[in-house]
Amino acid sequence: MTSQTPFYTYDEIMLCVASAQILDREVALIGTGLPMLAATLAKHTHAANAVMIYESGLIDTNPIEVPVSVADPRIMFGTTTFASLYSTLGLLQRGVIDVGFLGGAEVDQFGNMNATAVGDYTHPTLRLPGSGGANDIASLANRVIILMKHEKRRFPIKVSYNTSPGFLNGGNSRKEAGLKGGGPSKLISDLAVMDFEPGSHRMRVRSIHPGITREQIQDSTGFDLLWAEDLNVTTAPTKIQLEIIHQLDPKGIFLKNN
Amino acid sequence: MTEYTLNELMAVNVAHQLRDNEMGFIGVGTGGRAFTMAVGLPIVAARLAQLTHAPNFTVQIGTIISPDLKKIPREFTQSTLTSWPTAARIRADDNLDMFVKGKVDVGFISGAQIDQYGNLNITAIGNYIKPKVRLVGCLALPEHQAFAQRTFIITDQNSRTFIEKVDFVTGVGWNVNGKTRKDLNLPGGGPTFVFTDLAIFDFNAEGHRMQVASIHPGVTPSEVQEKTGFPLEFPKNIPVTTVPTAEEIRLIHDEIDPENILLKY
Amino acid sequence: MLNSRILSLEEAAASIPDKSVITMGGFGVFLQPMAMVREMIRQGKKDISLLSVGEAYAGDLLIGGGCVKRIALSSFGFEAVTGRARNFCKAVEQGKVEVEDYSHFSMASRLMAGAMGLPFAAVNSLRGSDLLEKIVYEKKFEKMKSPFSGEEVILLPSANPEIAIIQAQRADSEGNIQVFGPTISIEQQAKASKRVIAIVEEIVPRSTIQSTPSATLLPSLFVDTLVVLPYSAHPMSSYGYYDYDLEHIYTYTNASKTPETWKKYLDEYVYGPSDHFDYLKRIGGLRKIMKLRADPLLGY
Amino acid sequence: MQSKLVSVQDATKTIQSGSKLTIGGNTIRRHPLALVREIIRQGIKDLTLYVWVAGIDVDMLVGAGCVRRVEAAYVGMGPLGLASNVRRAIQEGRIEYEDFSESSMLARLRAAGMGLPFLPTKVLMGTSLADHASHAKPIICPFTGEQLYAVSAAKADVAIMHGYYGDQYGNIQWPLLRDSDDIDTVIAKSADRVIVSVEQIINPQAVLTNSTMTYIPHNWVSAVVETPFGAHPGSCDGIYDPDMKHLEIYSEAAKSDLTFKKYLDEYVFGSAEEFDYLEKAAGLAQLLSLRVNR
Repeated sequence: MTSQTPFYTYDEIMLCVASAQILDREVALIGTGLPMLAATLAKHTHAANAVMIYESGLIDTNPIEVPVSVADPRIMFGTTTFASLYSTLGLLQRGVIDVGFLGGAEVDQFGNMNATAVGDYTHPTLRLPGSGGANDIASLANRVIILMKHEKRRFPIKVSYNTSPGFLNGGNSRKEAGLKGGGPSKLISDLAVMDFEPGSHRMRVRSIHPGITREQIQDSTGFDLLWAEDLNVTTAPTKIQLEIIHQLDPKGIFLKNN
Repeated sequence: MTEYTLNELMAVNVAHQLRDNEMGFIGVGTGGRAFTMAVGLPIVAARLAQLTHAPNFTVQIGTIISPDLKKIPREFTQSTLTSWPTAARIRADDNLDMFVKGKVDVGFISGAQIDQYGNLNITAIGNYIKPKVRLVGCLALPEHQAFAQRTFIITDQNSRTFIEKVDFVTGVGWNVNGKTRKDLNLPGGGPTFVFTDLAIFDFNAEGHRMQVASIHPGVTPSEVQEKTGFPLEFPKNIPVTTVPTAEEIRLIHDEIDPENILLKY
Repeated sequence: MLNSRILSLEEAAASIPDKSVITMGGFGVFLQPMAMVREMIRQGKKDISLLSVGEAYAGDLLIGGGCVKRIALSSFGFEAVTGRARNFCKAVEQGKVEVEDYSHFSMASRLMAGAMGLPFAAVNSLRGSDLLEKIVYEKKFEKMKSPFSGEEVILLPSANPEIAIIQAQRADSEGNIQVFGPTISIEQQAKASKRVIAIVEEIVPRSTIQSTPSATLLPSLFVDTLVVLPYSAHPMSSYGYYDYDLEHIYTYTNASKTPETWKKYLDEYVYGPSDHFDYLKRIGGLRKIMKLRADPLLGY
Repeated sequence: MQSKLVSVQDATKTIQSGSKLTIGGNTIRRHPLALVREIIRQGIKDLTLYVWVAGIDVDMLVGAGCVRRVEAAYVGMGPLGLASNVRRAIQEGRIEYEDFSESSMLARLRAAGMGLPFLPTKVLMGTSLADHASHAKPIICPFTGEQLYAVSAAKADVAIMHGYYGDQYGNIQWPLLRDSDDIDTVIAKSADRVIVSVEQIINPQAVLTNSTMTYIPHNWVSAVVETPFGAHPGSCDGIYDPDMKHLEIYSEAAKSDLTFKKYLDEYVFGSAEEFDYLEKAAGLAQLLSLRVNR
């Protein structure tokens, strides 16, 4: 008997892949946006014992509804420790954060991200929110997971403002700059899952979401992508994952195209 | 001579009658003079007894058991009663069960009418069905007088309240229509004392009729009889009510009611 | 009791001079001093410098009210709600305000150093990023090798704002401030600042504070002015008291799309109301306030 | 569990004229006054009320002409003194009234809750209450031979009460700090149907892990209604104090039929729903000032 493939959107596959990046018993620092839903999903599925941390000062969160902000009271209920921003982000510098999540407006071929301004810094064409904890996570987390909508303008060859350092100019440059954390390990988009090739640290496609072509991915990217030799198809969301997502976000705050 | 108020005189004399290890039940009362007589004065008496001869006297106010009497609420409102530090708050139905079982030693009560046998009326003046003045009802006055080991009646005295026969027996004293408490199978000890602004009364051993126990300093026997609607029995040598000692007044002023909340009216 | 005193919202706002360097409490949709910001706009404050961590909504409103000249910040965004904080973004894009960017941790470290009375903070963030490269208005950092281990660290100047405006849940009348939920940067902001204005939902008896001392974030010795005003963080949340008002936040963010709609917003919700309760009436009154009340078990 | 959350209107619609009703709360505390006001608006008449220590709830229903008969241990306004509408109605012979003491009325409600026709009591012996009460009869204990009174079960068709918090299924919870001068659990058990208004509907998932605070379980309840400040102008223990300002207005109005009719026209009939009443009777600033400091 074959079970029917459940219907899902590309946002949902992105979310499920992101969720799978948090392993049980890991310590994860969760940024705002989609990662909040991914983390909550992980908590409700494979990573019940993972410790989720939010920069507003929340340690070990266990929400029953999805938050819209890293200081949403929805994540305060069920949290084991209330702390300060200084102390939660201080955990990064202490080296205890296994995985951090980032999103942004732009990401370049070496995984540097821009969340500050597009164009000239003092008179930008588009001003963005600014670093927040992004620079701290990018600099100091052991592993960084990036979530991005895959569009050409969001994937330039070089970001116009480097808010969150990835592998800087590639090669050894991240290490030479004295950055402590491991840098970006995965980039999950709505088209594919990418990593950064050891050595050159250029962005490399590892798996393609079901139904997406190589051409679509390259066309949506502003630089030449590397392709893994063992390139495969991304695992589709399970029925249980989708059910939980819809329970957590019944109003579609994150998954607006549902 | 120690200076004292009439309220203080009454409170001190109530206190003298409280015994160690007893439990006294005080209602939650209303406002003004009624509050002083039903709530304030009994609290002062109980606390004074605790500070002098009866350290283990237990106070229950409504469903609140053993509140911290060092922290008297400035006003007795809903929220101050709710947040008053106390050992226990029991359910109202549990509270009545304990009443009926006879666990209340001293009940502090009052009434709109009182007769020579200590029957009290707080229900209706005149004809019951179409009364001249309808009052509040019964509350737990019947329970007080049926089940408490002793009841202390505290009230102001005049010939309208002290009458030959009450219009409606809300709480039973010693005798109703010729039937004694025993005839009526009432387990409690009945009214023991009546404390008024003029005198203190108890009930004689034979007929259980109200008699003068002592008269407050400066009050004459004829004044007491004038303000009573039935003939009173006076002892041969009428005792004068015991006046407060300097220490008792100090305790009331400094320890028990420093902000004059309990005996204000 | 040191300098604590209870003032009205109007009096407290009047004590903030033009050109002040201020920092405001709150983060995301939580505990931002919104009523105070509305009053500051009504009083026409000018040339305020903001030293900000995450008080995006309060900051965006103050900028939209034309009170701000300069912003040192780590993030001004509306997260999953609507993304960009439009008044802030437009002001920067149009060059109407001066801006200086930090990361959260580096800004919180500057305040922490300020709170501890130290001249600088040392951090390991920022390296390799444009946060160290694109600097316009102030000297932001120095690199230094540790005299002990030889390891290189980034040094940042400590921050000591003139006034901290703190939103909290409750206090006693002496100004012992209790916060429920994460403490975000309130403690560092208050202790680093020269003067602290705190706005709370209610005054509770001192005995209540004494029975829950671990919730006291700021002892009264740090609090100069206390304002008591229910629902004063609206449309933001006050954990344990009320939820954020998503409906009004959308009204706000939609209004901030054009100068015309924004002017209307200010007229209706900032300049129009005769007082805070009139404001609450305009955002939906009793019905809305009852809807926003926190579930006593969930706290929101 | 099935949701029992309905509107005030739908909840009260189920109460027939001529019903026997019992009401929770005490004097001016935690009576379901939002439900009472809606009963008045809907013109429900001829009610028989079985109540314990009642107050403004009964006074308002009597003043609005909804009541034929009252059996009670007390009807009064606490610190504000007498319940004037009830007093006038009794003195003018407009309602039937039967007095009980606190424990004998409790016994009557308990008997109803236990499915018994009566319970024995010692309390009425010798009182005038016993002479006038059609629901109290002398009996002899078949075991000891002692004299007792039997009081009949006060079995109501509907109980209405105001709870603190409740979920949509009708699990009604206490707050952390409460007073306890009521017999709401007894009242809930005594009637065929139970309608509970609550200050606030709370999250059922959180109730599951806070179950010791549930004092009326969902299976006793037929309808639950959210009425913020639903006990106004009375109080709700630990959540808000009585609104003395409005209670004075009420007490003044209750002093004559004419002024009370004006009161009802203004505040009850003049308010299409409870939020309108609250705006008119108090307003947001006054209501928020009544909240009890936690």
